[in-house]
Amino acid sequence: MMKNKASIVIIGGGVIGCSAAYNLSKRGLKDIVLVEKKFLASGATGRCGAGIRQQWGTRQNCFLAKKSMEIFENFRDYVDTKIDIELKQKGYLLLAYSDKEVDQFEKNIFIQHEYGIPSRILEPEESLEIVPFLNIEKLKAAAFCPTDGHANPFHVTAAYAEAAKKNGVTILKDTEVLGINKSKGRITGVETSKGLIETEKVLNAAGSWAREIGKMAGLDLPVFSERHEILVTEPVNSILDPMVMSFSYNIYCQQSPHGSFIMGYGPENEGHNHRINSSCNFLENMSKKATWLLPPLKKLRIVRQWAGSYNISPDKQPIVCESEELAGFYMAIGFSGHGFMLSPAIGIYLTDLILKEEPPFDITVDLGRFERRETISEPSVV
Amino acid sequence: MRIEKHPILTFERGKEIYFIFDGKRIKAFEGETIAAALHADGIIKYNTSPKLHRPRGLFCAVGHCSSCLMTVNGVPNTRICVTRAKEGMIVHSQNPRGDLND
Amino acid sequence: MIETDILVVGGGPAGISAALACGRNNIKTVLIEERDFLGGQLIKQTHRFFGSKEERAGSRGIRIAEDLMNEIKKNKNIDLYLDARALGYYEEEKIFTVLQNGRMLKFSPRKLIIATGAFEKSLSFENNDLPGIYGAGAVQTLMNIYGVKPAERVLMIGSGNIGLIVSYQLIQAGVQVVGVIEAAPEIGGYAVHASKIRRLGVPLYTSHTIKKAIGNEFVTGAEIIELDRNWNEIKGTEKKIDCDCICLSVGLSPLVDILSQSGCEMVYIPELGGEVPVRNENMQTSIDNIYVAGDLAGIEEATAAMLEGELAGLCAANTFINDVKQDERIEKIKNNLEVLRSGPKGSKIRSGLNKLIKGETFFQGGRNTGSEIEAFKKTGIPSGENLRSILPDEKRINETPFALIECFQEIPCDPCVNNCPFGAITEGTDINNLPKIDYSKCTGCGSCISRCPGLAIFLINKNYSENTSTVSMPYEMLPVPQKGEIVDVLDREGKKIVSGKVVKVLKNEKMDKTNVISVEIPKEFFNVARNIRLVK
Amino acid sequence: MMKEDNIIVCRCEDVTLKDIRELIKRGYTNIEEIKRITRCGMGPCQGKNCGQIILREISMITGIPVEKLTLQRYRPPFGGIKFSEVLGENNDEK
Repeated sequence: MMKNKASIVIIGGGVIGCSAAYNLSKRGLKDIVLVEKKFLASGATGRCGAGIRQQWGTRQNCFLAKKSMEIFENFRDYVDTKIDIELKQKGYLLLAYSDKEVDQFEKNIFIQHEYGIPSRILEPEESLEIVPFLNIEKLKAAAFCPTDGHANPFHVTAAYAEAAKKNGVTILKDTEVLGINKSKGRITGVETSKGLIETEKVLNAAGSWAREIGKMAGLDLPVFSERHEILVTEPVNSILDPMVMSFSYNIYCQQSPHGSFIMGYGPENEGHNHRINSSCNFLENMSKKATWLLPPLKKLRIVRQWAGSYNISPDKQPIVCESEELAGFYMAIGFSGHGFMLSPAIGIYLTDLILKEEPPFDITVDLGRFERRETISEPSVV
Repeated sequence: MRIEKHPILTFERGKEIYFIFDGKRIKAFEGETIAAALHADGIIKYNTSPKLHRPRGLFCAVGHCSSCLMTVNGVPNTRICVTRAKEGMIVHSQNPRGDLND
Repeated sequence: MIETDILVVGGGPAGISAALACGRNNIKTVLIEERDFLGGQLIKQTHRFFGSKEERAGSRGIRIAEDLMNEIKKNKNIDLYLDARALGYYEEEKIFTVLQNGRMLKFSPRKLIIATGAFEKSLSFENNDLPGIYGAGAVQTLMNIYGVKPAERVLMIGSGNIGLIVSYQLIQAGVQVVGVIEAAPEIGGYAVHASKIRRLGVPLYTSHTIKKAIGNEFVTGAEIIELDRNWNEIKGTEKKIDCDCICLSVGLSPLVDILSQSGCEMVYIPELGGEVPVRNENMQTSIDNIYVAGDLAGIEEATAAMLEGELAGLCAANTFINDVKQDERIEKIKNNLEVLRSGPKGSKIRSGLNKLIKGETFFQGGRNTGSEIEAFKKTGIPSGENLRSILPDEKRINETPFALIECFQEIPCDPCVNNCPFGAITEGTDINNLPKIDYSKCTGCGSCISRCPGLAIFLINKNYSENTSTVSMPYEMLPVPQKGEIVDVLDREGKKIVSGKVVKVLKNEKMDKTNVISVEIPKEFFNVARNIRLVK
Repeated sequence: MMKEDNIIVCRCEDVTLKDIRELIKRGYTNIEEIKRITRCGMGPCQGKNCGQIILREISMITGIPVEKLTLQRYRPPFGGIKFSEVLGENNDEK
């Protein structure tokens, strides 16, 4: 049965939408409807590299990441689920190739320690204790946080969604949003491919399609979509514990608990569009990068490559707020590739925002920051 | 279990060679796949499956499924149904996944 | 980067035909094949082909493969890459990647013809992953390519043409086939193929399915169960069969990985085997520069694959050449394909193609299966009524030797017509018609026996002596009996009826290993004796 | 009753018929969802063995005809390729 009335319509069945749905329902909000064009985690969530990192360079990100990791660590109790999210905490090893980068890592670690993130600087030789086959040529130093890690994005999303359903949330899959109805400056409903849902509140958690959803409400949201490619190898018995990552060499690579290596890098000159096809160029470049950094991988077979779409904001930091132009229009967009790892904390923050309660934490994630020129400058992103 | 005489076909077998499977010396003819040689020797259980530990053997024989993956000369996850046997090859069944040793 | 006009992926019958069509027209063509030999499934096909003379009916698949391979190798326009596996097509960059000899090759083709064939469907039953459970293709690979017996006692699941043919091949390889299981109430493949294995004593269980494989480390047996009309298991009909191999032959699915990945529009059509690319009558997909041919465009026989391959090749090449002759040839191929698919056994493919090309959800035209006879379809053994319908009159029977064609199912096939030196066999204008013998012209020469792909023709000499007749029959087993040898004579179910003496063994090169054995038996058995077994 | 946990749908990832049926009953009725949760189709065969069986199961439980369901998208590189092979460094066992 189509539900035709809702207290809020959440647009997008990715990890952000599902986390919001779960948190809102947990706090007692009734008649929540989540609409998803395809199926849960079919967009960026299901295509991401699945890493969870706490080693950030801004207080805000350190806080959100630490908070999120705490939730991931206690996910079964927190979300009341039987689903195993396959959390693996074997650390992130961040590689520095210049003195400037080393300086930055040291500054970052200072901030990270304020939040109880157990990161530390390693000499190149020390990093061999963590990854014995790492190529340390040109390496100046590394930063390591042993509690960073990996979780399964499909399982996390499914756990949120199933718990939300148990709390009474209606999840409509294969349902496309066609328009957002307004009257006298207020939202009145959401037109979907399965009919109209009357509501006064909308949460735009549409990921790659956030800008298009904004347009339906007459808003010009400053986000765009960009293809990021990724590949995965055949599984082998575990040899690589941490996520190995370099900002300047532009690569990330991790072995999942299942045994396969997942890796990618930030693209250049991609343009703003919704392309998610794979390229031969990526396959070749990735192979060069990965085997230079981790030489034993040469013998390993790549079994699949795919791409996802980052939703990128001007400062590559999330936009989580209510629109100032249109009351009742909430957004959790522009995660710029970090939505999965931040989803637990963002779900909580959104809940307070939507329930009009005091924000649970003091962060600058509103849309107004760009006009106020208070953009967040996070130094540590791929 | 090699077919010596066939009413329609003639089998032109290559040179007799030997490889090692899990410590056992196996006869093969040049041009034969590892799987065919193991079969001729009566070895039909290849592996134990990674999660449920079920016995597995040959299945598709055309390199499409994952039933026959073995470590061949140190390279894990090699499909022995399409990999030709070579003199002196070292073949190992995998448990649970292959090892990527340097 | 390797530039080429046409890149053909897959060196089976469809791909080879496509490459030849292009190469013959002086178009630069690359043919890539995953194995180190060409021919695809033809390589495993030791039986003779059905179809018409033009498509080389009556020849064994392996011989057709040899000829095609030679032509490919001689054609200077065709660059052949063996041991070359397709990795993917990057549409945006127009790069096709291939793995050969441990290197990734990059091709930049103007047109692609994908002819990757099919893969075998699997089946859900208990312990369906035990060692000893093999796809029919695997069994064929082991025994026909490497000459290795897959097992000693095989239970075949599925009675489509592949299941029946592989059962026959297993017996040729010296393996016992303990039964053929078919879930449907009737045989899936050509009845003549079923008759062949029935004569060899193989039990056929229609309306049965496999419930489980028995064994701890490998297969030691199987439990089968009967199905009712609604395909539900009938409790209490479980039956254990001892075997050391369960061979799955439950159908093929188009191997569409490259097409799916490239972004070709796909559609699921059960009659064609599953997901197939949307295409037009010229084999062109929704991506303009990608053409398809063969099993991946819908599961069919090798003859159709060869025709489709040539069609795809010519249509893709038509963008480089503008020769009216090619248009004529294209029309001719389309017509040949239509004829091939027009019989009762082609109804499935016709229905599938109508859905695919015309978007029709039902199909009209073509003949129905009304002329087939029930018992025969269930058992593979002709009924009394079947046999009466083909026997000449009493007078003719007693005059001179005569041929008897035990062919009761309309399939596209005509070698018997083309191999009768006296023009005694006709089938009218439609290749699907049943052959008819004009007994006033039949001299009993027996030329037709070894050319029938169904091994369904026998020669009867009723009055060989006062008390005996001879029956001459095709024989493709080892060892071949000697003249004068006493053998067991078997009926159409493979049961011994009497002992008989071999009076003639005919074998020559033209017969390509289908020997004709004449055996002397008491007169009463002239219409019963249909096989022999050597006495050990 | 069939022992569904003894029926292997996906050899690559050891997924049983029981696993698949439970997921479909929990509302995961798209083959892409089932792929992501169970890894069916993520193994070396990319769903060649399991795909049609899963479609049939979805169809049986949901009543949606198989023709209306879609199979998962295949992804390159098919059959796998070693990094060294992509790079053209032939240091193979061959």
